[in-house]
Amino acid sequence: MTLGLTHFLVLSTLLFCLGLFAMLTRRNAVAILMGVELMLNAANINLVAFNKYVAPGALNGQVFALVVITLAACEAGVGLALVMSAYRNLETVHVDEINVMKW
Amino acid sequence: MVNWPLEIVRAVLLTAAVFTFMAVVAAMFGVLLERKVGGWIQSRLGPKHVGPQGLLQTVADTIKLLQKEHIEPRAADRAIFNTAPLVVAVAGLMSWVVIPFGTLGDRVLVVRDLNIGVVFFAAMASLTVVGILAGGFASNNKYALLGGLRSASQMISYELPLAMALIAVAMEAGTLSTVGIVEAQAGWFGSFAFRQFPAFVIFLIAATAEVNRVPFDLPEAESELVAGYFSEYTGMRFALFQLGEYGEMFAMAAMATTLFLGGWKGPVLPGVVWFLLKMYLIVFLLMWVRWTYPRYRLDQLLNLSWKVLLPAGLVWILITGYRVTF
Amino acid sequence: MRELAWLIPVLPLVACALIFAFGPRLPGRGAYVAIAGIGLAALLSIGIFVEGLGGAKAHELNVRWVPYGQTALDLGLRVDNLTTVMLLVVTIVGSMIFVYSVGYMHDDPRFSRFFAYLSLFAASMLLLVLANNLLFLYAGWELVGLCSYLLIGFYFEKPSAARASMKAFVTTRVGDLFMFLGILLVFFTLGTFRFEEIFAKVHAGALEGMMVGGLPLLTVVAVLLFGGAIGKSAQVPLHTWLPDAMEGPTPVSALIHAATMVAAGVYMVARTYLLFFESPGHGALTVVAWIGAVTALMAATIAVVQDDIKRVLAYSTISQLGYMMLGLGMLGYAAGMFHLMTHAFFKALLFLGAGSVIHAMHTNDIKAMGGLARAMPSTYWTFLIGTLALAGVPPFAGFWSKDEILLEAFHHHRGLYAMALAAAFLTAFYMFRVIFYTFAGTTRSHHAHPHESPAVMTRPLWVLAVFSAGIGLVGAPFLGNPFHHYLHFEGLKAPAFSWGVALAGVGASGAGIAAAAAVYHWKVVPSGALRRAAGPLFTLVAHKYYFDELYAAAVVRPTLAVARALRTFDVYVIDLIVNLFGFAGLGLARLYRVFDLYVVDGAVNLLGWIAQTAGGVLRYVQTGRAQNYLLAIALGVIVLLAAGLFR
Amino acid sequence: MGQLAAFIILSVVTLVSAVVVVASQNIVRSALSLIPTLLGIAGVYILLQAEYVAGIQVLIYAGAITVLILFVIMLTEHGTGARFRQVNEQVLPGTIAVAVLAALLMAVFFGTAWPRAAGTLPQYTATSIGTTFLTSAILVFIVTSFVLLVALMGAIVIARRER
Repeated sequence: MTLGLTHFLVLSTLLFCLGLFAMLTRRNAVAILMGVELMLNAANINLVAFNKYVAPGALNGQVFALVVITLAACEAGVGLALVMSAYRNLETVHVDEINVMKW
Repeated sequence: MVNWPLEIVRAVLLTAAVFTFMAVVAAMFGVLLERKVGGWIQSRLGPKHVGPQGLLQTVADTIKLLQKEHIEPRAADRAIFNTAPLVVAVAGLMSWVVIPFGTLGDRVLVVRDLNIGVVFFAAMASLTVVGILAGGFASNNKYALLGGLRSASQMISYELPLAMALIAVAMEAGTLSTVGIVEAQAGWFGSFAFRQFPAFVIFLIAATAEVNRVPFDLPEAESELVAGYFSEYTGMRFALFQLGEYGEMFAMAAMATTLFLGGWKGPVLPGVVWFLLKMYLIVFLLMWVRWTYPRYRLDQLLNLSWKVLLPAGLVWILITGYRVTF
Repeated sequence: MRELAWLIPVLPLVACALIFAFGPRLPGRGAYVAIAGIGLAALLSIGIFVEGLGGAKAHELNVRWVPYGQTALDLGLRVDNLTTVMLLVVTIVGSMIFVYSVGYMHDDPRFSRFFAYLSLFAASMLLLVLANNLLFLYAGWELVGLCSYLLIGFYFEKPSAARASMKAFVTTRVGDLFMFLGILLVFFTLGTFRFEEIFAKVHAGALEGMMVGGLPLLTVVAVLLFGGAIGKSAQVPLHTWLPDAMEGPTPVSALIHAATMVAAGVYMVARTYLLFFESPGHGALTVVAWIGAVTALMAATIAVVQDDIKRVLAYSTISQLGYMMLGLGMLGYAAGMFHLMTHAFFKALLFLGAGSVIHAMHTNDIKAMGGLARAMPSTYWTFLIGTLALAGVPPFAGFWSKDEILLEAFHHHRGLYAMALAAAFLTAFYMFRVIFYTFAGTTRSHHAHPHESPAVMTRPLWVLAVFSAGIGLVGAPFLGNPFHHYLHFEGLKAPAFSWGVALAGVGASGAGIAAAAAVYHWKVVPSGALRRAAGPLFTLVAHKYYFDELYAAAVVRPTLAVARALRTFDVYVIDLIVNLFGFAGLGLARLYRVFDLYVVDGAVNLLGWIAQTAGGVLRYVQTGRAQNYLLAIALGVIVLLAAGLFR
Repeated sequence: MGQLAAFIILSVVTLVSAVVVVASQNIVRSALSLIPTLLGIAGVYILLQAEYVAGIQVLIYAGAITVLILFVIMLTEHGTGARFRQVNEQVLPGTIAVAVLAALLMAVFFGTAWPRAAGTLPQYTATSIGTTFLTSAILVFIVTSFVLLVALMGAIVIARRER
């Protein structure tokens, strides 16, 4: 059994679902962000793997993986800034406690 | 196709060799050299009694450290506490993977000539931060935590100018491979220390800050924070931190040599000798600075990075890009 | 300089706007602004007049205003010799009166407003004078009427003043109606308002042979236009408003009811003189002449029995306006205009002098005055000069102009000449009656302490006195009658100067003065005996020929009666119908209200309740927690995937 | 065969530390075990002949983002955060949903015959990636730069202490 596309897809699926699980269940906003990072990485694995196994002629998959990494950095920066701001104003980072706008 | 088992065996062997060299020769000699240089600069003798001219002082210190009890604070997070020094040491030593030492016949003496060598180097340098932060946190000691946070913010800040300098050099050389960069420098004035002088300066400053040395050693400012992030570490783990730090410092010096001073190249003498000469020149420079200058304040330090080095690096990249393209 | 003529009405208008906007905060509480406006206009007028002396051509300025079918209505100004003379009169007399008013109105709480009105009046009068078409002449005409209304009623808290202003407005409106009809007739027959085009077409015989109700159209038009002049210039039978208009402040009387506004009628006749001239057999001119003569004589007789100094002057004004009309009607175009000019100066002078006297005595009754000559020398001397000018004593201004009119009358109609001569005699008589009562003898009022008026009032008097004395010389025959050369109607030649007529006129004046002196100074014949001897004639005159009573009986009362009847109809019939509709609407509305409350509102409330309840239930779905929504999304993805897989 | 072994080792490292990331009550451990996860993924990239992406992965993710996350955790959660309940009431439905989703996705992946275009990956990818970025993906490059700039400013504005 040689290494094939499916291996990577399985890995990325599991990673993605773990990230989704974190997003669904964690209360801490930072933990949710980590879940997002996992999901983004899963997507990146897919991008690079498809690039190699489906369209090796061009490097678009890797290029997009790099773009995703960049955007992940942006997302982490802005997201963590929001977390800091929320913590400063509401003294909690638990998303179910940030509910001042709720009815 | 890469032959994986062979590759793994090679990697293990080479790593062992490099570790041995680093741990035994470079780090120990480095510590000794540091103390001797410090002594000379301060008009005193330095270590003198162990071995001839105190040459065995570091060996004695190492033996002492190995014998010491390993203390683990009760409130510490044990797993992280024990892993953190390893991360620092391993990351510091991993930097050496891409350093070419010299030539042996037609072969270049380098662990792996990665085609992303420069990026790899930067990545490893940035990994050290995690170890320091984890160590500072896991100690469950406010001085350690503050030292860790300071150290991390400083290192993150200085990674950017460092990367700028690396990018400028890679642009001029047209490759990310360290061997390729050395090959791109020919002759005395072909070295990037001349052609990339601003990048050289930025690299040296950023490297000094990156390895937490004076005048950027606030994370371990004894007068404020006891000993910074390794306040709680004892024995061999403390030694590992020191090893990682010295390994990192030497790696920076080696990288400076590779990127800016033409690596192993030089007349008459063999390449390895030239390489070591240049590397120790840089190391001596770093020590000289350490024993001469006072410490920066935190805000001055961050301002220097974000308001001076980073814009300067960006501008220099622009200029380099113009020069390379046109 | 004639291109700048448009500035002349604009300057006082700007002054008016400024005073209305900023009022007492302006320098001199607004007076200086007003004086600056009229003064600059006067300077411009003088410049234009000097240009006219140099023989400058008539100048027209036309600005397209409203396109009207084939033709267009133009905003037009015309500067010709007639205009320049009027401009001079209006602006110079006007500026004197403005200056005088600073002193006269000094303590009035509505000082600034007074000057705003004055400026507005000056602007409208100048617009009237400068208009090059009937439409704008009419606009200025009505604006002047409006200002007259505002100024007569300036002391509107006095019921008599309010009534007088109303009377003036309504009476002149009667004349204006005729004038408006005349203007419309001109426009519908000739298709233009512009004087030049009208004259050209009439001259070419455009209206020749056209008849209206058995009369030649041109005559009808001219008489209709003259109707406006009758109203504005207070000719019989619409003269009754002018004496009442004396309720206004004295400078207003001087400005409006002596010098300028009332002259507008005369000016209008002169402006459209060609229409009168061309009417078959000079029919229209004959009407003008007769009305003028009757007015001159009748007003003069009434003036003799008036005791109120301003009313004497008012009737004198009416009489003199009659003179002007007579002059125009007797083909004395230049004579009429000449008299208009001289009269403006000396009548303004007289009114201002009277104002000075009133200012000092706080009464209008000449019988309560006396001996003021010593107390108020400036007023006395200037008033005397004005009186001599009015009486027609050579060489003062009135003599020259009156003599020309008498000359024209003598040449054209002896009957009218006789009436004019009689009027001249009466004029001298009543004016010297005033002099003797007011200035001669000793004061009859014991609680009055007369004093000379301030310089700001006497200086204009002196300026006007100089004009009154000297202006007549521009029409002196032995100087070659330069006025006649400057202003004359094409095709009319003034009759040669006649020593006989002149001596007759001077004789009539002298006789009047002598008679007045005999009755009121030397008291050869006591005035009471004279009054008794006249008997019913005196009663008739004292009641002003019963004109007011006649109007009251013939017009006012029937109108009021009809109005009352209509009111009754309104209140009991129309209002009843309206109220019925109202009640019907109200009843329907009540019905609708019930429907609204219980059916429409019920439906709306039901919907609202449904929405509220549904929202109340559904809001539990809206947790506000993104993780719940994310789970829902994940489940949705699962469902979609499953649907895709197990299709 | 060696490749497969390497893949399995890397996958195990990645997934095990990812599970720690997701499940650990100690939020600091979560963040720290993100590092092996990311390093493992970097290894997977090397297996996929994407060395440059791998280097960037280590540099940006492991070196920068993780440190940032650690920073924020240390500043906000009073240390490990072990005093707080770290999961909400959705654990059970979340677990079931995620499991079902994973199963369905794998079913999709296994059941799909992926096409394969001609061509080989270039040996030295950094240059090619740079070329791609500056030619066909220039718009993406520019937009990404702007997003980065805006995010930088936004983060500063949001995190700045008022007054």
